[in-house]
Amino acid sequence: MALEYSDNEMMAISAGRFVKDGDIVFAGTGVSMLAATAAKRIYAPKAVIFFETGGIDPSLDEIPMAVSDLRVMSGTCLNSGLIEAFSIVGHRKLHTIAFLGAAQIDKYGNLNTTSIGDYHRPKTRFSGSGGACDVASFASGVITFMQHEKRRFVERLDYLTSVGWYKGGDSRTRLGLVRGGALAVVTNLGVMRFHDETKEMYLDEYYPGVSIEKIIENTGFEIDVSRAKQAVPPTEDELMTLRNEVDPQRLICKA
Amino acid sequence: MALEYSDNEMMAISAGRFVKDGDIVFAGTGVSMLAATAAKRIYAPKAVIFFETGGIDPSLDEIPMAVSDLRVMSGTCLNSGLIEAFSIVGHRKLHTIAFLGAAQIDKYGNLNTTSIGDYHRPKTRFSGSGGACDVASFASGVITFMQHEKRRFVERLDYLTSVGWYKGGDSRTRLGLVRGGALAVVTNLGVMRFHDETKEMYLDEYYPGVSIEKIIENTGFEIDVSRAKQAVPPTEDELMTLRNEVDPQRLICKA
Amino acid sequence: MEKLMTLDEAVRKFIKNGSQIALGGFTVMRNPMALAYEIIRQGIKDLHMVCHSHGQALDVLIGAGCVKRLEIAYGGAGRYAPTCIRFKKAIQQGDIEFEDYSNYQMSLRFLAGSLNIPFIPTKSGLGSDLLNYEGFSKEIRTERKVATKKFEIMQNPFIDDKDDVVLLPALNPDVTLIHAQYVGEDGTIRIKGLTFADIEQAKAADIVIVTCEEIVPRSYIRLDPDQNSLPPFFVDAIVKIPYGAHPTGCFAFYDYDPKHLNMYRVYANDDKKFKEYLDEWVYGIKNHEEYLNKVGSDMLMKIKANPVIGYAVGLDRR
Amino acid sequence: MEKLMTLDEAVRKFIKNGSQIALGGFTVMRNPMALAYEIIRQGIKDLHMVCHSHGQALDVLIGAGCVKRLEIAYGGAGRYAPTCIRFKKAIQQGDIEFEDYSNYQMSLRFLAGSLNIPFIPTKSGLGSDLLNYEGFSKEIRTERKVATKKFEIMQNPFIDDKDDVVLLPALNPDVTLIHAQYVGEDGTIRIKGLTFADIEQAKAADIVIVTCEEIVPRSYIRLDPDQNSLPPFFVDAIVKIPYGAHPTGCFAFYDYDPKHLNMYRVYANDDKKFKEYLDEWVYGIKNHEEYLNKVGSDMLMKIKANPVIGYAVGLDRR
Repeated sequence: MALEYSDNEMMAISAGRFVKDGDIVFAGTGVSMLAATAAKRIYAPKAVIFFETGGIDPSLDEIPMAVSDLRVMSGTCLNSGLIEAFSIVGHRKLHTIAFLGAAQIDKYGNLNTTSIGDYHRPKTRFSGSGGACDVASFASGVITFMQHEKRRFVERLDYLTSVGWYKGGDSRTRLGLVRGGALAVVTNLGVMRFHDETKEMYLDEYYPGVSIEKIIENTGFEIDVSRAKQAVPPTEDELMTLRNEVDPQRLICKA
Repeated sequence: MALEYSDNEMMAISAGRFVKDGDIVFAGTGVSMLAATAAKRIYAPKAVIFFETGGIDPSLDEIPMAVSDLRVMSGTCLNSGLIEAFSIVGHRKLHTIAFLGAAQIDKYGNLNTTSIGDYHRPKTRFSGSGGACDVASFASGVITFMQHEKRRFVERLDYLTSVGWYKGGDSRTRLGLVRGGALAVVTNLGVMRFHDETKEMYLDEYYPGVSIEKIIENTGFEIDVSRAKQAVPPTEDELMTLRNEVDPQRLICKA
Repeated sequence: MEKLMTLDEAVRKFIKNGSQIALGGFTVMRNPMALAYEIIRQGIKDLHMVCHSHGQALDVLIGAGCVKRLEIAYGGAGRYAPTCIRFKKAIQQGDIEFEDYSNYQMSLRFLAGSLNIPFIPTKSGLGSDLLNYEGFSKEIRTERKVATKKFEIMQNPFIDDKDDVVLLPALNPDVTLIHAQYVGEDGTIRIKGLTFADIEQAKAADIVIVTCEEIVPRSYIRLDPDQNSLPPFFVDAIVKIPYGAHPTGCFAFYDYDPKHLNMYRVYANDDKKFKEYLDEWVYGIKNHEEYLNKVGSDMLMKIKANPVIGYAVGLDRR
Repeated sequence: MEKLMTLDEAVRKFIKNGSQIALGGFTVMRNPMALAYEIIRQGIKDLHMVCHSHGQALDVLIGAGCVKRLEIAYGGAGRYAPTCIRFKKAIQQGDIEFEDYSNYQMSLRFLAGSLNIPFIPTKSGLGSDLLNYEGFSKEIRTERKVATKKFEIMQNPFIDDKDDVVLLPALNPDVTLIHAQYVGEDGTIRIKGLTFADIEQAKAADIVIVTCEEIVPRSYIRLDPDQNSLPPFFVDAIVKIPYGAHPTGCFAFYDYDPKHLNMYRVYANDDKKFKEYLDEWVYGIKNHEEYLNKVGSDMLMKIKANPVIGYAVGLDRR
């Protein structure tokens, strides 16, 4: 009988499966940290996890609660700083995968982490870009974690903090961003990807127990579901690694 | 009875006397190394000697033979690199004095360390700018060491590697170089300085045993000697410090 | 060491109403907290903060009403406050003037300031609203230490094809505040663990104030100068104040204090309770010994870092 | 460690006729000499060298006819050759294409390359002939890896008054050659003493080859990662070759070899003798053990650095 698992666990494992051996993985806080660590421990042992703060390949015996956590500086191959970290994200000889979170996303995978409402006097203010805009500009691919809600999957962002496929088609390249773009969106309901040509979001996988209709209802724009398939649930091995090795204190797994 | 001393010793001491306590002193190779170290040991104990290679405030128990010598990295407060070093030279909160050498100099203290003859197919090629052009652009003041010869003190440089007072007057500032300029020229015959307004070179001091006429003869442009006075010869204390502490192996003092 | 002074002296001497301030550290790490508290106690107003990703120190300063103007990439304290609470309220209420940049953009602006160049190019932000919205008004842009433009887009002059490049204006703050692990008796600074943008911020500033955990002999700090972070001549004031970054962490010395950060979140969420927090933890504190007593030896032991591993192994961080 | 290979393999795999090469080290320090000798032995031609201040490795490569094109700030070997001799001859005889920059300019160009930005501004060089003469012809400027312009002067867009700024094109060499003291078994690089522009040069390059004195356990190199210089993923080939920088120095391992540098000067000054030098010290050398035997244990002991002080105390350096 399959084990029970939390949303965060399903999301971490769905995202982790995108990481290839040898990838350089840029991790943020929360689920993103879980996913990056899980990826390295389960699928891609030669992947290197690093943080915008400058910590490269830490031992991660305990899960960090912030990208500046002391745990991102322990057992690393190098402790540097922000400028070093961002120049790694964009380095042409590295294949870099970035995990980001956002408050809003549009159908081209553009992200808002700045504010809702008028920019100068917002209804809700968020943390701001941090390194998200930079990473979205430079990484080989971005995987975004979202709570799947209509108010978050929107036709038009209140503020475009981080560029995904911009206005679709080749508009991202025409901006002068030579590589990268939105690779996938991993939510509490499923996994979305982007059409090769139009760069529009489509449903790739829905989680066991989630209906396609529920995803359509919770998406604020029209989404192609014609290619949707059910996701493979986390295996016992994956879950055990996640719980025993990645987040033994269950700080993030639980949610 | 006064001690005998070499040209290099007289030059090192003449130049060293310009350094004030707290100055940050940029030293090159040769006499410049001798002068900087002498200045710190004799006149300005709180001066900090540093090198374009990034070595800051080394112990200098032995005199370096190159700015990349291992001796510029030993006992320092910081070992960094070229970019760090050049950003120190130009830092607005620091008073930086630079010692340079050159193959040619003009009456405005502009320097040539690149070549003689046609630039593309020179009669004589020298080492090139190295950090000289940068230091001349950024330091609070430059002191240049020269062999005093007519072919070196020229009306027109074959190549202007490092800007002194440029074309005189306020032409240096108008280039966009906000501070600095040529402070003095120290040769084997005497010490030259620059007129406050016109920025033309004048003879400030001639060494004991050197005639003003000899200096005029060996200068390839007209030089104002109306304010010239005889230099104070090195004291026994100065010479002893130079020989026993600065250059105990007599690697540079001797010449 | 003539630059050694008390917290009170350092702040009084170098920070004025209206000063432009950069903070060392990052979200919950090595924030110059003791300096932030002293700024609040001295009633300094109208600060212009220039920040990449900041958390605790920035939020307390904003909450205490010291900040008028803010350039920032990120206001958050990790999982303890994904968006800093007083920062969020201040912007939503229109209490402060603010301008958004990204982390790399802000770091590059400090780098440009440290290199003494007027601007620096990047491709980061092309297509984003960071380059569509200006937070500062035209009036603000005429003021001291405010860039005349948020950015400039230009064509790369080294290639013929269309190639847009963003130029970012350099930052040269009046004062940079850093908390470091070690200062040598010669004034040399050594930061352990990640340095974030501390080095660039320090070199870009007119004045640098460093608080530290320990002052160590010259012979120690100069034995391996490859490890050092800043030469003495960039530093204007040094204050020894152990646990000067609490409740944020300090690598190899102490972890962040989860209990305090959780408590802070609760207090910061309520205007009245936030005043109580300031009274209790800032205004009511006579000296640093009293502050550490309030934290309690029990918690100081819990957050004490394993000096080899660098953090407090097994600390309850919920 | 899969990147570990022999000198022969590393050069054969990554360096081609016409490659653009950056050298680590500076004049007489940490020159990648073993790599330079191997390049000569493999008969590689038409190299495009991009250098700040270089000495021994550059001069040998030029003398052996491997270099077609050179961008450089300084060619010298301290007091042993204030101007590098084969470099001087090659320029005076019109044997190589060359372009002059300053040290800061070249370092900034590598920095720009490492930051992945197309150019970087500076004020250095305003008024100098570095900005009046171009060494490269228009034809050369159309070639691969050559900047389309030596520089561009623009008005600072952030102020209204006239304010000229020099834009320098980024450098991204095909290969950067570094000699380091330590490489961890995980591939992490640690350089001791000054790093010059090695880090920027490595990060700017497509390929990085590192020779090293010692390979050390992962547990050692990761105990204090603040001291490390480059993460493994920037490095493509690692070769263990003790004394791989001889006759230049390597901080904390060995001093420069004054006898060899003086001997080199004499040989380099005479075309025929220089051929003898190459035959004896490069072409005729079967392996590195033979090279070290030629240097002699007597000299190896003399130049051995005091590991605490970093250099060979009292070495006769005349």
